[in-house]
Amino acid sequence: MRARVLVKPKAGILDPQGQAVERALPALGFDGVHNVHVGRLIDLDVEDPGRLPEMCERLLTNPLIEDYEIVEVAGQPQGSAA
Amino acid sequence: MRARVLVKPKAGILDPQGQAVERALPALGFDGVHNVHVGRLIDLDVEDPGRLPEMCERLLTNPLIEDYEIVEVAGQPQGSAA
Amino acid sequence: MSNVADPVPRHRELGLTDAEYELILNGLRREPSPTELAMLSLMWSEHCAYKHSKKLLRRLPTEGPHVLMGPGENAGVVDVGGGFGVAFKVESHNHPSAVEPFQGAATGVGGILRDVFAVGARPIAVLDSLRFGEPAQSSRSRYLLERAVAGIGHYGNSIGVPTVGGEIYFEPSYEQNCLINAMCLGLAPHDRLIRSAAAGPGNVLVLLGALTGRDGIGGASVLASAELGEGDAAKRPSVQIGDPFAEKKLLECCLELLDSELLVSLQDLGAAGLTSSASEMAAKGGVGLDIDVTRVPLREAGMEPFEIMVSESQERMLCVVEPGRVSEVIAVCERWETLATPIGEVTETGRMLVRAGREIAADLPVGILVDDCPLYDLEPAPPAAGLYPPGPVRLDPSLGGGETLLGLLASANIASRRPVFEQYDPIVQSRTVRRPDQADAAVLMLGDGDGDGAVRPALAVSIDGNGRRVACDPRTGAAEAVLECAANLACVGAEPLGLTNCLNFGNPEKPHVAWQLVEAVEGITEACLALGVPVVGGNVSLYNEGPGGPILPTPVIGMVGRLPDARRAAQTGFAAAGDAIALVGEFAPLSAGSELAKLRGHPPEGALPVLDFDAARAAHATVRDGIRSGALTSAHDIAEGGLAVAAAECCIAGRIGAVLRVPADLDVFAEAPGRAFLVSGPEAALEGLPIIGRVGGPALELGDVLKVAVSELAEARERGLVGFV
Amino acid sequence: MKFGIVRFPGSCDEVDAQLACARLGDAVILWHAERDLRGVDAVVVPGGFSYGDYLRVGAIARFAPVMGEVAEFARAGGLVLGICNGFQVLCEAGLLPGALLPNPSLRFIFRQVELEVARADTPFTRACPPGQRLSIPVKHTTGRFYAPEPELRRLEAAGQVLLRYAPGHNPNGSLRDIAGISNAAGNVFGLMPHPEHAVDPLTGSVDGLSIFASIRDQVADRVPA
Ligand SMILES: Nc1ncnc2c1ncn2[C@@H]1O[C@H](COP(=O)(O)OP(=O)(O)O)[C@@H](O)[C@H]1O
Ligand SMILES: [Mg+2]
Repeated sequence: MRARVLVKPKAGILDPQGQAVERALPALGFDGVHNVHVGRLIDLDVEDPGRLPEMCERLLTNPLIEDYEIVEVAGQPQGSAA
Repeated sequence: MRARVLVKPKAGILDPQGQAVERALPALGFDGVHNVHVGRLIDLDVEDPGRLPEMCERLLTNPLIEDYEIVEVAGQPQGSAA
Repeated sequence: MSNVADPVPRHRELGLTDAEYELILNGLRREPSPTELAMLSLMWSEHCAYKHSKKLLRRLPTEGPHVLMGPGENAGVVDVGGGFGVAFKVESHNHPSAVEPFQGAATGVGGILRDVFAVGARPIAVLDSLRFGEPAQSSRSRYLLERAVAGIGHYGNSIGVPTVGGEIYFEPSYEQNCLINAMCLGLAPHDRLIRSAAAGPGNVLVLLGALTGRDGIGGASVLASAELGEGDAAKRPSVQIGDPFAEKKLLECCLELLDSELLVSLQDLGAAGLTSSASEMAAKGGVGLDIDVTRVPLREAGMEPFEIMVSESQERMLCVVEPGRVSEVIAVCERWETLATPIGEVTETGRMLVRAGREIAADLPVGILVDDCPLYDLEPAPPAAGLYPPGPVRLDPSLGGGETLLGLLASANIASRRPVFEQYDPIVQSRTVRRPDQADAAVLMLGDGDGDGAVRPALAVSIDGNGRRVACDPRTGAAEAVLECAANLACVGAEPLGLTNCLNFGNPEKPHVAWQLVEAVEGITEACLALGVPVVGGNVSLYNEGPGGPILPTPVIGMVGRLPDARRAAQTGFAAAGDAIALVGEFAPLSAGSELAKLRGHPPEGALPVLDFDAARAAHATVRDGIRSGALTSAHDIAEGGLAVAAAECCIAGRIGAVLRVPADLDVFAEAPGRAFLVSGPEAALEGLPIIGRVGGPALELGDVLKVAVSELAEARERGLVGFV
Repeated sequence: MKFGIVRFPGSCDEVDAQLACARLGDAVILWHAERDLRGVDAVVVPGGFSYGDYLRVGAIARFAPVMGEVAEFARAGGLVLGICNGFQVLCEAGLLPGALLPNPSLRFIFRQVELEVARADTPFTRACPPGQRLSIPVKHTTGRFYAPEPELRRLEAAGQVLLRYAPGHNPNGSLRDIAGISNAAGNVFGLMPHPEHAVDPLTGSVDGLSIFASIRDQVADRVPA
């Protein structure tokens, strides 16, 4: 199975990247953007998807400061651009 | 609109983060994982979603080295874990 | 766990003893409000009140001709001439780093940087002192090492302050409780130095920097469950995330505010956040403060007054400003994209008044927060037997001299630190004349770095502490750490101006730990008095324990000195074939507490060589003077691994061999740190020094004990930490 | 001769660059928020962590108001030098080809490296002693030069590769050992090593001075005194 793990800073935990991007945007000509959060994404082929949560807890994320969700990716990325 | 931009290293570009994850997993007893790629995720509220592609091309990604997709997030994360 | 039938009183959950709570009730003549209880419990914690160490610390000598600010301010400051002072301090971030090493170490660096710019100094260097369990045996220790180093690099590199030195030891007793100590030095023109005492009733209290969130509320969150309903507490984040970018702007902003003379006083926010900063400022100024928490800019909605008062969100400072200058302050901060928010004012009441709009959340005499926590006497008792178990035999005692030396060089405590220090930027700010591995102390030019050809006065700095030796004999071991720092400074031609220290110990309520602490402080005191070096600041970290008991007693010493001309600073490496090598200092090393003893499976027990301060001091002066006069081209103090390892390090750094005679009856692997040196230079220039050998050839030859190719020595030393970090 | 050194929020090596430039001429700081190059003869985009390196190195800084002026200045033929983070910013701004990717080790790496001058006849390298290596430190986490293969061949053929890591000294897996590269017109140059940290024998090396001296000489030739 091709899986995707989406990792985000836990709610309430400082997200310096998100803050810096949000703060910089208006001066750079991008208005009307709020509530920016920057996280990570991990795409991987797993033979046993049942073990994904454990993999997330132990290696892919830092449970102290990050939340994650696991999404199944059907073969190829669902949307697409570029 | 709450939007999510998923950014991945372009195919063929060395992805040391993905490789590091792939190398580390077996040592923790997770076998059968392949083809790992690590990218970024950016969540944001945009007033004018029409400007998102431009923001992606100019700011949120570097088209020379990264691909992206834009996903609409309906209020809350779609799947969930943790 | 507690249940309804048998509730643990709230004060106990917050770490206050019944007797302490009794004192609070008597002082207030009423029950404290929840916010007051939160504030008091933190201000009366070991961390803020130093209740088990304050009496002891009074013994340390703090005065000297160069001291501009001593202990008590955010950082100590000594005069370095030319109208400048150097501010410095070492601090621990042990417990947060054991939980989340990357952020723990990063915010440790962030915190010590703020202490230094809080006194008006621009941070010019960071050093780190780290302790972990055995890396070869413990994946946890490797993980902690790797992440802590990454975190230190992340913060220091990103903020543009060079990390110029440090030290790392690996011992089983640090397995569960690693030590992350960070030291920072800063430079300030005298007239920019500022104190933290709030002054001038009617003046405005302005909070600078990051938004306030629920960071680090940890302990006090029991109040949250009480006030906000059960179950919320667990959700409260408590890991603090460092943002070096925010701190970089805050730093530049604060220095500009001071250069423009816009501030009356300045203070960083650290442990216990606003509570501690504000009450310390008020206490020092003998004033009161009136704070309205609804004015504090928040990162999260719905924060309770007590949460705002105890939040440990990073990258914040507090300052006092005259009312007429607040708008100027805000303008400077806007330029640096840094928030500045008036949150209260200075009063004459001597009380800490915390309001949430119209409601009063806390109204306490400043004294009860800052002065009234009881100080405890320690009950020291020397242990009858050693406290620490022997380790496994890692180096066969039957090995020959050469193999033993190679084993020592490749051991985790002696091997090259390159895999670590290559992750740190040691050169930003263009002051660094000696970076890691070039000399025993880092050397940093004073002035602007533009005086080619002219005399270049400089600072030297070193950080040291060897828990094994302190475990053998806390008094001698701690004094040795002071001596070793001074010896490191001597190796670049510097004389000490002052020192800072971090006392990392176990639970002081245990008599044996109390004894270690008392003896160690005594040893530091003796050494400081003998060398004439004042202690200008420091930090204490207690209750460092694992399931097996206390950590090794680990006083870490950071020492700063001055040298008249950086062009003469010596290096560790032998410089030229044909140079003579001298052994300077009275050197009668013993094997107890040595690295070799450890590798052979001995516990940290036994007698250390008796200290002769006068002799050590004379040796330091000989080396210092020889370097200043240009007679010596290399100098290295003899520490871990004894004469053999010191000689090997000189060869490896100089990429050249040497032939040395071994003085009669000398064990080449035994140790007596801080007392003796290997120096080299042209033979004529070494006149009067006891010459024991000559530089040259492809190998290190030590009498008939060993002969090993320099390339082999280098390979062993480089290999030691590879794969661990 | 007047150098201008850009300061972004999060720049770290701008004062070092200013000190280095001041050895050869005047050197002023250019504030990121101002659209004013203050009449400088050459612009240095310095090292550091502009905007904390957040999002992607150099990505935010390139939108700073001053960068619009820098782009104008470059289009008009002005000399622009990007060091480390400055190199990253110039790539993001499209003023230089290619991109900088994370080091394969994913670690920050500080190291004194040796460089070979691939071309010593350019505005940025003309003062380099011919045939001699330069000893200059690198310090970065994201320094692996990358361009697609056809682009690499084009850059090589066009002589835009000015500096290479000497054999055995490539610290970051940069393709073709590229340490420094110019634009097609030859007036914009970016490099990962820090020449401003190699201008004083006391701090390790003086080999970086020749980069700044080249710029000075080039400006002096163009603008008769
Ligand atoms: N944690 C560290 N951070 C930075 N530099 C370090 C660190 N540990 C060691 N170093 C540097 O590595 C070199 C050798 O370290 P060490 O063997 O501990 O020196 P010494 O024997 O003089 O105490 C020194 O230059 C020291 O400053
Ligand atoms: Mg030493």
